[in-house]
Amino acid sequence: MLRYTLERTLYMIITLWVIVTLTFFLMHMIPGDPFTSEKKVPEQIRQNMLAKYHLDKPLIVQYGYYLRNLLHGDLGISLKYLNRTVNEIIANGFPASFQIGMQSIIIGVFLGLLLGIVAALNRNGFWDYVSMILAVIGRSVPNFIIATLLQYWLASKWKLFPVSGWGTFAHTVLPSIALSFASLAIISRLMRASMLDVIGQDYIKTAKAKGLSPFEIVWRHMIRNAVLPVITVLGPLTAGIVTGTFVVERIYGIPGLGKYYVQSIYNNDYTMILGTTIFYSAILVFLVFVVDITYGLVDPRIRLAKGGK
Amino acid sequence: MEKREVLLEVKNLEYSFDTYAGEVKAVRGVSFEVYKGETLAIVGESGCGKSVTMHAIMKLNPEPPGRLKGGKIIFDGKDITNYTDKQMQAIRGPEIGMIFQDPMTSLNPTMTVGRQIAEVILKHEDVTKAEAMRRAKEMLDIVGIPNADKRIHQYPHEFSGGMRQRAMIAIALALKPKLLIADEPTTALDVTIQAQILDLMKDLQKQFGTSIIMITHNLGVVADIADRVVVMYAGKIVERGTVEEIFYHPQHPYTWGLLRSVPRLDAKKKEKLVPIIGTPPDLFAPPPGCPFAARCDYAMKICYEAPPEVTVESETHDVACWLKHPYAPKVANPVETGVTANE
Amino acid sequence: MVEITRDKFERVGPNIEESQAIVRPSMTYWQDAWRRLKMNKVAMASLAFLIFLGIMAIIGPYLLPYKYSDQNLMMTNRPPSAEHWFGTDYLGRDLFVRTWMGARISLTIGIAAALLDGIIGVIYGGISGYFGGQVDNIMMRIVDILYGIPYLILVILLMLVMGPGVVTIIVAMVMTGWVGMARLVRGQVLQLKEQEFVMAAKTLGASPARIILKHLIPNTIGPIIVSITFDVPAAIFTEAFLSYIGLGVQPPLASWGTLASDATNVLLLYPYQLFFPAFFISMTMLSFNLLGDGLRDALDPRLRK
Amino acid sequence: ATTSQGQSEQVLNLNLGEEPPTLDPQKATDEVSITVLNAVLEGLVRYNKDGKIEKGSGLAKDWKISDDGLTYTFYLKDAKWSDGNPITAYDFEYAWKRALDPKTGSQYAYQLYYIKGAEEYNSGKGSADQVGIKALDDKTLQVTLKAPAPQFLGLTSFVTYLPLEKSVYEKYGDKVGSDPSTMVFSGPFIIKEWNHEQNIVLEKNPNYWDKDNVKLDKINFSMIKDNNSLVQNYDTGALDSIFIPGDYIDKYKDSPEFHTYALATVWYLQFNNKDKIFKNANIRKAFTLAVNRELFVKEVMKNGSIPAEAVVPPGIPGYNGDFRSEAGPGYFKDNDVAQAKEYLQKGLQELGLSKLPTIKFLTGDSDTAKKYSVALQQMWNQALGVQVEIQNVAFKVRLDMMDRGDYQIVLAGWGADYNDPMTFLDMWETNNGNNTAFYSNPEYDKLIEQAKVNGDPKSRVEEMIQAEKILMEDMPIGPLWFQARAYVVKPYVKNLYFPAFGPDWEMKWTYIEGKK
Amino acid sequence: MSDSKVLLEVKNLKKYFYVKGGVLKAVDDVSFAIKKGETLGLVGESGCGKSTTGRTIIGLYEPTAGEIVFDGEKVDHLSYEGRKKFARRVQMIFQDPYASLNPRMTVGDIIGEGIDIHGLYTGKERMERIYELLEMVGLNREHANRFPHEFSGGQRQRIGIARAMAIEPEFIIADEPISALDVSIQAQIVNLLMNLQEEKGLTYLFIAHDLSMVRHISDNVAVMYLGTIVEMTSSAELYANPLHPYTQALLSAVPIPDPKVQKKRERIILEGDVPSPINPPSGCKFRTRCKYAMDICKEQAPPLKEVASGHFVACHLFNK
Ligand SMILES: Nc1ncnc2c1ncn2[C@@H]1O[C@H](COP(=O)(O)OP(=O)(O)OP(=O)(O)O)[C@@H](O)[C@H]1O
Ligand SMILES: Nc1ncnc2c1ncn2[C@@H]1O[C@H](COP(=O)(O)OP(=O)(O)OP(=O)(O)O)[C@@H](O)[C@H]1O
Ligand SMILES: [Mg+2]
Ligand SMILES: [Mg+2]
Ligand code: NI
Repeated sequence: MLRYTLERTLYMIITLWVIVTLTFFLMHMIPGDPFTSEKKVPEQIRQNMLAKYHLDKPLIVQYGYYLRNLLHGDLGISLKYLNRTVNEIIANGFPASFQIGMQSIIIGVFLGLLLGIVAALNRNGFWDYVSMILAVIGRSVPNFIIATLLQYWLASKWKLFPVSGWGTFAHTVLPSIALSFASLAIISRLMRASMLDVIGQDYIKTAKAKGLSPFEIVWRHMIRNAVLPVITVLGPLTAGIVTGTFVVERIYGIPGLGKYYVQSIYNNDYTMILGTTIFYSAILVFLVFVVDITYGLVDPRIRLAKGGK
Repeated sequence: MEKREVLLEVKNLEYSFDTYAGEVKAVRGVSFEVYKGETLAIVGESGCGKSVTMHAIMKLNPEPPGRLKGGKIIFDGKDITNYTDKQMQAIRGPEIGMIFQDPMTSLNPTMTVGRQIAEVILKHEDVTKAEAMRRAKEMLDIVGIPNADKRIHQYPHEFSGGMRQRAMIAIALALKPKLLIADEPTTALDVTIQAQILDLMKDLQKQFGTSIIMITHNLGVVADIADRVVVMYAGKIVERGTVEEIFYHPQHPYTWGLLRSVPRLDAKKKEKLVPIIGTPPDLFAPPPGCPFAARCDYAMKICYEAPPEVTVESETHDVACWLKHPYAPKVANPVETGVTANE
Repeated sequence: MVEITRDKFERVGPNIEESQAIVRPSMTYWQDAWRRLKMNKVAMASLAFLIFLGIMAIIGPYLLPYKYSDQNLMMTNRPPSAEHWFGTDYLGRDLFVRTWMGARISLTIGIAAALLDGIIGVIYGGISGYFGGQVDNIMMRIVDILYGIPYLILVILLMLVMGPGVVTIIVAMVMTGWVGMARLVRGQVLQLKEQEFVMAAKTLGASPARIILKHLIPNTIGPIIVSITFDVPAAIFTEAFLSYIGLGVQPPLASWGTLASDATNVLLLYPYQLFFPAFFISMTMLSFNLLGDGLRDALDPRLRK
Repeated sequence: ATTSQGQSEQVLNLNLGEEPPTLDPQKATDEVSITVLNAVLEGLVRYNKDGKIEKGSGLAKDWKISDDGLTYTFYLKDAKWSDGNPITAYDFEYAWKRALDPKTGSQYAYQLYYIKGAEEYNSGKGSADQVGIKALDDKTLQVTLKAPAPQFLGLTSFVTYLPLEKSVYEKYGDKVGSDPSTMVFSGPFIIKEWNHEQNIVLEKNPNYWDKDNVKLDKINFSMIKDNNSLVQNYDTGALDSIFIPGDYIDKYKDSPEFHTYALATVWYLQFNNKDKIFKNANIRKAFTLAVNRELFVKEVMKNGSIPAEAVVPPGIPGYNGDFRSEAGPGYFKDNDVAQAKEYLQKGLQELGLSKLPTIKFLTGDSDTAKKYSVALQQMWNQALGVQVEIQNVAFKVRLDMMDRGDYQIVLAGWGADYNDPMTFLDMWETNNGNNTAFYSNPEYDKLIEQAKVNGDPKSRVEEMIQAEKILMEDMPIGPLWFQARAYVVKPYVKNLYFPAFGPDWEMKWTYIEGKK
Repeated sequence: MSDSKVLLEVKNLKKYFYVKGGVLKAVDDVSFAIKKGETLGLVGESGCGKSTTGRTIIGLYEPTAGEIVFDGEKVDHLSYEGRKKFARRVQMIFQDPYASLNPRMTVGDIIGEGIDIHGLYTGKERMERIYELLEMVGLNREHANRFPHEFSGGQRQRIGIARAMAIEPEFIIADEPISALDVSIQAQIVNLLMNLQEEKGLTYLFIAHDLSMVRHISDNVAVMYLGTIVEMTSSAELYANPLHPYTQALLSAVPIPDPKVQKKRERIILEGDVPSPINPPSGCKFRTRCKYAMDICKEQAPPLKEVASGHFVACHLFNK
């Protein structure tokens, strides 16, 4: 187990390093620098600013500086939010993104599994189509539309929730729902497919031959086996969501991380670009790792294979 | 042979599947009975409807596309033909246990073996969890798995194939059902393991007095374990009788063919195998006459036109073949029976 | 009832022909799949709707006497009427014409991106899966890394190199879109290459190229097609997102994505402007998804009967 | 909400739109930061309700300007920082020199280049001591300019000129302005809370010298970016005033809460004067004249912007009043299609072309930029029959393309840095960094240089009028409109001012009355 | 026949798989020879390395060690070209009649694939050849345009045989070609294989776990246990006089289709299962299930020794 963890960690670090390196050089290919603005400043001032943030050095030297700081866990100073460090900004934005993300994942997983199970059990029946249509609508309406509509009806019209903002639980409800649609759709479709797979398995026949009721069969024998493929997608899905989504955060005015993934690139906020990239990738590889471990917990066959006898 | 108590009676069972191309008549009028404490073997080529028949008894066929078209199933005096799924739940397990062909896939990979055994006990008997686990352990002991107290906490993948099949038997017999249906329980296993499992089944039958329906392709297995044999072909029974009758006085050309196409390990010399030519008919469009006619060396015109009637050979032995008709030419049994081959 | 006479008991022997005959009608894989697809009403309805969309994308823009770019600043933001069936937008452009123009662009983008994803993904995944081992390991790490690099940087750089436009958007979509397909094909190939028919081809002396092309890929075609049908709506969706952040098609061209994102800006005022693009995006995605589901069932060999 | 006495709570809710990048006055460059800083810091002067400067309106109770217009001496009030310490001239000297210190990396340091020795120090060629800023004592600050600059007085209210307490600078260094705890306040309000990306809460500053005139107890700034959110927040009463997002003007334009005001900003077509087609003045004129500004501002913009046929917006002071009225309303006729066609013919002849190739029109990627560009595209197409291709690109990409001259026409705007026509004119000098039209006319350059050093207000304005006229004859840029902004404000909000440049709002005198 | 020349010789063949948890010695030092026109049966329990042996010989796996000599030429580690040439002489028939035919190809194309790869015939000739092959295995020409899923198991296995025969090999490795089939069909296939052998003088390596069929078709039989051969001799000798305790147990476990005989038989029941090939027992690998196990069995692996003329056995009991 330890060996396995170490090996995985090494892989993760190498992957992250390559991502950082490529991103570093790619982002410098985008025209402009953090300080270009509509109104030109005298060349000398630009030089002063570039020098202050070490942007006047050759790229390779900047890259060296960056890696050195990175090794010390320092992601540098944002070049747009001039006196805030990237670490601070991420630490500040992540909790909101995380809360919304987790809530939406919980909704998505819960409802998604439910819909998937119901659909599979009623294959080609009424509930199958209901769940499919719900799921597909959830996935097919772009989330800027979903989020806006939810806001309009539930907040503006019926005044059930605040229109936007942050602070109380009520503020988190609409964004969580808006975000959950996509995961709900994916999970319910996957769950349906894998339930159908499991339904055909011999051990379900065995369970039936034991005289178990349909409910007992579903609950004890199908769900656990069917949930495996769902777990695999949960890693990337969660990573994508807890690190925030730009659209929903923007519409609901949530102080999350999402906007930085988009804006830092428009602003040529180099440190921020790299910071968010590293953060996102790290969460992603970490979650994939967690998912692998969870997978083992759910599926004993894998647990043993990896532990080594 | 003295009259024994009938445990299961299947009368004229007809079962079909509705597929795109039309109706697949998987079982076309099958009747047999199982006596208390005996072992009935059902043999026949793949696809001839053995499993469908058994699944129809247990109501395990997917419906739709499956559909019971006719016939009666009487188990232990009760007519269970039209039992609902709910009613069947009380039959499955405590009354009839079932073992499937592939022990690798018949156990739930994510549940410990112990729990899978205990589950059936918990479902049907009012016992505590701990008691059920204790009984599960006991069952593993009975089916001859060493270290049962450790093994009940393991998962199926930690068991070898033979052990899994033992675990399956433990599940099927946990409630000491009156009938055990074994659908090719040893086909997926090695001969050495097969021998272990067959011995085990014989042992347990003695111990519990369970009746067994044994489905198999392997005539050796039939010879080893069966009291009576039913030979099926294309959804119908072509011959049935005691094991001696079938092996030493087979009457149907299909049974002859089966017996002639297996080599015998104990034969002194290599005999020439006589295969049955061709393949069984597609049950999607079964021929109007005897389904075996097209592959039968002795086929007569009538065989292609009308289904043969059942001829009773003895109290225990009957056969469905036109050769038994008084008009038919007499044909000698071409099978050298085992005893003679051995000499 | 057949009459039983003595002469019927003449021995005629077996009928080899009949005992070998195959009674079921011969059907190729595709015929069978098509047959099963036809039985799936939902999938067929979806297909019909998609065909309708395709036709409308071609003729729709000519049904009203306006060009998609024609402005009428005196007629802005009008609700649907006999003159303008779907109403007009903030520049007085006819939304009916623009919606079908948008269908053209969105469907082009969706289908082209999905096909390209398919081609690249199949080749990449096929190679990675077939050769396995280190090759596979490295190729899959490359995929991970591609995933990690911020998508927007790639898009912006691409726009820079290629200039904004439909082609650029398609390329931008394909840039990371093929990864899913590659993973899928790789997984399938990893499974398939252990199958005995692949071994049989190897023992016949078949080259890797032959094995990949004749044996592996044809056997993944089902999942590939299904995945492509799911990729089309995904691409339309991504285009909508790119439109939302301002990287969509260049005005005055319209895609459903730009129409929807323009309309969300005035949602509270002119909700009907959002209705049409959102409706068509959703219906298209729904149709493609339902069709994909139907195809998956139809193409799944395990479900064959 | 109301207090128990039935009086309205003095709370104002406004939307900043985004997080201020920094509240370090010497580093802030953007409108959001400037708006917040203007509310919490006081400069030597503060524009009053009607946009005028008067003695005592800021921290300087009086000042003297030497006859040559080069030396300014400011006398400070007895005012206090929010921490209770007195505000001294040394704080100003420190802050201004800090802006010029190359190590600070202040982007707007050039706003202090009017001061003698400032540019040299900032570019590392001089030293801090040679800069013409000197605190004579606690309350007296003397500034020496390198040339007369009538706008200088106004500039002292500009963000880069706003000081914090010297000890705060010394304590927090680069962290100044990252958090309320790293700041002290001298303005009407103090920052109570700053929740990044979420909101900023201001409260009345009890140590403010003019606190009696400040009525508001609290200002909540939210940071909503989404248009629909914004509108709904206003409708539900969560915000007291918003700038109307372009598309929603129809929703409010008949409401009594609807207002517009002019910004000191001009929008124009900028032609690439080095381009092989747009080097031709007649072509440039054709494109300029072919636009129907009247229709455009009325039907596309709808926010009260006015058609521009000149460069300097109205409201910018001239010699004796408004520069615009002194120079005349415009230099050409709006929507003069016939004339435009003539110009086009002439231009084509001069270029030896029979027909214009497809023209590339560069704009930003915002929704409004797209909307405007499409409308213009259509007008050109209809009036001149030319094919125009729009290129919407990301902000920095557009700037880069403009710098490199990789464009033909670009839609651009320019807002005043200070209250003087010069802010709109000197950018078109030959080597000005902002002259990305690559326009060059020695005559124009000469007039601008003269005006810059001209101590005589009257002839100075004349020189500038002359320059604007030349500009409009050459037409390197084609003016389109003078920007206005539309907003809605709840009727219970009183005395909320919307300055033409600088901060979004002036809130010092605002109060709430009659809110239920 | 017995004096004909050796066609295939396998010397000290090893094939190890490097898997999670250690080295899996699937084939561990196996040697045997097959003379031209003869059949060697290879039997053993599931997982003992029979398929791996066959696949290594034909080049699907690289051998870890050892030599494979075919008709006097070394054929392990062949180049791609060499393998292609080798493929013309050696073919394989697979166990699973469902998995071994590409479901997307017509039967004609499946059979014709070898012809295409080696460019033997084209156009009309190719089709003629395919029809000929179909008829040879007892199918008819109409079947050429059908797809594998339309056939029954036995028919498919015949298609597999036709595919192998298409390039006229001299040597065929049959990897459990009948275990997935019905008894009645098994005999069809075995008879077909034997007829082909007679007609074309083929040589077989016949892998199976059905001892009665192996005996029926083989001249010699090798019994494998956990990657090694424990006994090898002519098939008559093996069944008449099995020496290795494992062989004895294996033979006694096969049920005989004769109720009187079978019900009287004394069976040697082997306890337990085959140990894991990753951590096989030391010394003699069979000792954990052997009732005659001695101390020496734990320490030393018994070599395969000739104890009587042409009868090889690897057991310490015969190692005096
Ligand atoms: N779910 C189903 N749908 C359609 N046809 C089915 C279904 N299940 C079984 N059949 C058909 O019923 C017939 C009998 O099948 P059955 O499984 O009973 O055969 P079997 O005798 O058990 O064969 P085997 O020895 O292969 O297990 C076959 O032709 C099969 O194709
Ligand atoms: N590609 C492989 N990678 C790892 N292990 C393998 C591989 N192929 C076979 N093995 C292992 O090698 C051992 C021998 O396998 P092999 O398939 O040769 O057995 P077999 O005798 O043919 O068994 P069966 O009768 O089940 O076909 C088994 O333990 C198997 O798990
Ligand atoms: Mg069966
Ligand atoms: Mg094998
Ligand atoms: Ni260090």
